[in-house]
This record gives sequence, C-alpha cells and structure tokens, in this order.
Amino acid sequence: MAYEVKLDVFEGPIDLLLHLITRQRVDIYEISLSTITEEYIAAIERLDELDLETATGFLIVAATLLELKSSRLLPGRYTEDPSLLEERDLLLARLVECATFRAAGEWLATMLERGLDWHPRTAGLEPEFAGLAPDLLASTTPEHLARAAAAAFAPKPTPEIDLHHITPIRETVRDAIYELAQVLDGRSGAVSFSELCGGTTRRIEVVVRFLALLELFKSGAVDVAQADRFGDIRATWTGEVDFDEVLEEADEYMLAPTQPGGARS
Amino acid sequence: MNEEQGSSPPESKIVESILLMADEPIPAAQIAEVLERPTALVEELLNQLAESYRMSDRGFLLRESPGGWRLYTSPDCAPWLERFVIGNRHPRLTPAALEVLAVIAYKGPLSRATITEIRGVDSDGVVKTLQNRGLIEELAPTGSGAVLFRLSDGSVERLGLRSLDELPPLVDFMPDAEAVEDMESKLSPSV
Amino acid sequence: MNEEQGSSPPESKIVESILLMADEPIPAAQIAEVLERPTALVEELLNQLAESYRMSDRGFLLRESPGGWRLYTSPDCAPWLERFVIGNRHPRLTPAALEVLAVIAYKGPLSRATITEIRGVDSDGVVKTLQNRGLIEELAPTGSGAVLFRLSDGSVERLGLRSLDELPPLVDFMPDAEAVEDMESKLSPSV
Repeated sequence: MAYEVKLDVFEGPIDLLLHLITRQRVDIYEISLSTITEEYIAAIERLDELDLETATGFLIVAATLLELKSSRLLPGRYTEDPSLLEERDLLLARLVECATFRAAGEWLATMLERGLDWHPRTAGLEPEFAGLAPDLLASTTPEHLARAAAAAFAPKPTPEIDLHHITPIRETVRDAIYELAQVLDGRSGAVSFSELCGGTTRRIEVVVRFLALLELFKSGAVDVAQADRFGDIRATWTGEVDFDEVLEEADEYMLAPTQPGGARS
Repeated sequence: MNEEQGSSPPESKIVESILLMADEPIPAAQIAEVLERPTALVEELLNQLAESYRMSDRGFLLRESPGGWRLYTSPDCAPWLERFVIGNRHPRLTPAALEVLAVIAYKGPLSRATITEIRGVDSDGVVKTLQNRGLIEELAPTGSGAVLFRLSDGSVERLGLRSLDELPPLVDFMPDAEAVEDMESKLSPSV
Repeated sequence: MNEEQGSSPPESKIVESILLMADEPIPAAQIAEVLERPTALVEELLNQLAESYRMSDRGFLLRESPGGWRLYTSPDCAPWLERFVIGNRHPRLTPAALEVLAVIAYKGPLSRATITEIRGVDSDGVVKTLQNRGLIEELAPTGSGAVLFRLSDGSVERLGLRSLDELPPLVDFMPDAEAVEDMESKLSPSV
C-alpha cells in the first residue's frame, strides 16, 4: 500500500504517527501496526533535510513501533510483558495529547478567523478633547528616542536555539553506544539485552539502548542473536571493529541519521 | 449645548459616550473613577449596555477583553466593511503554528525549549511567526533567563474572550473514546 | 465567517457599523456604494438613524459635517469626557509606541510597511495610535501611493527641539561597531 506522506517541516514525530494512524478510519481493518510501522519508517527516510535533534525523536518513535511490531510474533510475550504495554501506552498518551492540542488549535483558528469580523472603534479623541489629552511626550527626552531607535535598528538577535531540553536524549543515544561498547568490549562472552539495560529506570532509556545496539550491530562491532523466539537478545563484541572507530561512528550517527529499519527486527 | 441644569445625564449615557471616544479597551475601574461610582456598579452598567446592544440588533456590540471594554462592529456586517479595513488579512496559520498556539494558550507561559519538548520537534520558527503576527508575546524577562511566551492580550481579545480562563476545557478537545480505542488497536500487534 | 443565511442584516444596521468603524466623516455616497443602493435612500437612513439616537438619549449623536457623516459624543457628556481624557493614568508612551516614534523620527518619512519591516513586528496599530494622539502625521500623499508618516511639528516642539536635525547622533547609543554598521546600512537612503 503506497502512501505518500507530505511532511511539514515543523511536524514532529508524534504528528507523523498521528497522521498515519488516524487517516482513513474506514479502513480500520486494513491498517495494521506493521503497515503503520513501514510507512513511518518510509516517511522518515525522506527527512534527510531535518536536523539531527529532530531526527532522534523520529527514530525513537520508530524503534518503539518496531519493538511493538516484533512482539506480534510473540503473542505470549506481548500480553505478559508489562513494560511493552507501558511503552505502547506512553505512545498512546502522546498521541492523545497531540490530537488534543491539534483540535484545540483548530478551534483557535476558527475563533481567530471570526475575530477578524469584529472591528473595534478606533476613531479616538474628537478634536475638542484632543487638546486636553495628557502630553504623552512629557517625560520623553530626545535621548529616550535615540535609545529606542538604536534598539530598533540594531541587528535582530537570531533566535537563540536552546537545545538544553533535547541534549539529554541526544547524549544518551551517543552515550549509550559508548556505554554498550565499553561493557561489551570488556566481556568475552555474550551479554543479554536485559543486562545491558540494567539500571535503567525509564522506557526511553531502554529504547535509546535498543537504538544504540542496532547501530553497533550495523557497524559490525557487535553480533546479536536470539536463542529462541521468546528469548532475550544476546550481544557479543566481535572485536572486528576498533573501539575508537565505534565512537567515531557514534558521532557520525549523530550527524547523519540512518533509519533503524535497515536492521530488520 | 444645554445649560447647566443640575441634572446630569444618565450614567449609562455617559458610559456610552466614553466608549465611543475610546480607541483601546477601557477597564471598568477607569470609567468608575470618572463617574465617581463603585466599579461593581459600572460593571453592571456595562453588562446591561452590552445586553441591550445585542437585543436591539445594532450595527455595533460591546465586548470585554483582557484590557477592558470596547465597542466593535457587529460581525454579521463584516462583509460590507471589508473595503474600509486597512491592511490585509494574513495568510492562514499552518496546523503546526496552531498547535503551538494551543500549547501556549493552555500551558503558557512557556519557553521555546519547553514548547519544542512538548511537540518533539524544533518549534522556534513557528514561535517566531506567531510573535511577528502579535499572537504571542514575551513575558517580561525573569531572573531565570529563559524567555517565556504567552498569548498576547490582543489575541485573547480577538478570540472574543475576557481572559484565558474562559478557554474551553482542554478535555473538550480530547479524541473520543472510540478514536482512542482505534489508535490503541492500531498500535497493538494483531493476533 | 457568518453562516449563509440568505438574509442580510438590515441596511440601517450596516450603516451603523460603517459609522462606528469610520475614523473620519463618511460621505453618504460612499456608504451608498457599499450598500449598492441609491444615495438618496442612504441619506434617508442616516437621517432616521440620527433622529433615533437623539430620541433615545444616547451617549452619541450622528451629525453631518462638510466631509460627511460621523458619530460624535453627546455634548452633555463633555464634562465627564474631559475627566476621562485628563485622568488617563498612563500618559507614558508604551515601549512599542516609543520605538515606532523613534524610528519615524530618525528615518522618516516612512510608510507603515517600512516601519513594520524595520521593527520586524506588525506596527499598524501603534502607528494609528500615534497618529490619533497627534504625535505623527501623514505627509501629503505622493504619486507613489503609500502614505508616509513623519513627526508632527508639535512632537518636535515638545521634545524641546527646533528641528529633527538636533536629535542626538545614533552612534552614541549603539551597543557596538557591528551594530553601527548594520544600522548605517539601514539608514542609508534606499536606492
């Protein structure tokens, strides 16, 4: 099912998912999680002009979708794994929030449009009263004027892009690659994914580690295996890639986002 | 030009004349000062006046916004007023811009960073557009440093609200149970 | 924005809305054009409206002056209007108004569009307020069409200047050299 998604530059990862998930409600039985996941990944492939911070947000959602989708093969796990349910609910909550603000925005648009039909009285003072109006310039000096003009003509500060909020996530993906590489490099045998996630408290950290592991797998630094369909993912350091090289790749990952769909789940 | 007769015009008449002369929203308290009457009473007069304009199907209406009370032309006359309007209408806002506006309306004042965080996507461009159109404004900078944005009084006025407290509750915009269920089922691996 | 109802508002209502919106006297012929009705009929409507305001003892009156028809405040409300005007508690210019005034003082005469461009913020409302208060005035219209604004003589006088040439040089107030360069490029006569 080919479906072209036109992305507004400012549309975010949740907007995109909301868009894919709510279009054509008639086709409810035709649109499955895997269709949505495929389309989502296809859409982010076209996001090459987007900055990295934004791309990270898209990738995290994609990884969550992939994880949910892969659990389809493991029905038992899906119902029994509360963390996976939690992850889905988190995504659902964000979707509902996004849909809510979108609807509120539409209401605001209608009201603002209506507001244009209300023209305020602006005629102001009649001539015989104008003379009575307090002298607005009473406390204004030429210096005030000069200062205000200087401010107006001064180059406008380019909007300061504060990445503070996003930095934790970005660093976490890069750091996760670094951390995983460190753990795996020092070990001779395989390490389970759940062990790699030991100590994480939030779903997002697990997702980020999942992304990091995919990156390590793609670079050839790590081999992954799943003993059986229900088993944990086990990762082994191949030793074929230099540790520094891995870190370099981690930096590159930050510069040129690839999509995680390349490593099939 | 009537002579000094000892009898002053009715208070509602004076209120009406002040409103006609004003070129910005006027707080009830300011009118109360002119009349030397309690603000509550003036507010009652203003409400009565607004109601009487509405009832008598006039070409103008009286409405309260964050800054105070102001006369407006009746919206159903707008098509005939078009040629008197100075300036042109702005192009429609994009869905993304409207979403940011909604986020600021309901959660503001907010910094650029928080807006971006809520939406999961860089929103600085959209914030700039909204600011240029006068729909949002910067709050006077606080000690913390981050610039906070809120809806401008002008926006609230244009929305026809007295204050942001009058916004419909956000729950009214939440997708209904059926829609949420639909989303949930699509996020779940089919058995 | 109003629904298609088939029935338009009564003509007298539209006339009333035009009068409220107008900043200056409007000739009956111009209203007739908007309504697509004969001028004689519009004149009759205007006279009826003027009569109805007089009869109902409103705070405003409708009068015909040489330039056309205009709403005026009722003369018997004048004492309160004077208090309203004098008692205005914020005779200070808003920061936005001061900035627009400054831009016009240093770079004028300027059109609304250029002012907005320099400031990066829609400035039409502020320009209008400054004009209403007599701080700026329109230059006699040129062939080009765009209305240009300059400081009124009264403003220059109240600033304690004999002419705008006496304004302090801007360089003294610019934060740094780079800013000065940028400013100079903006101040140099546009080609």
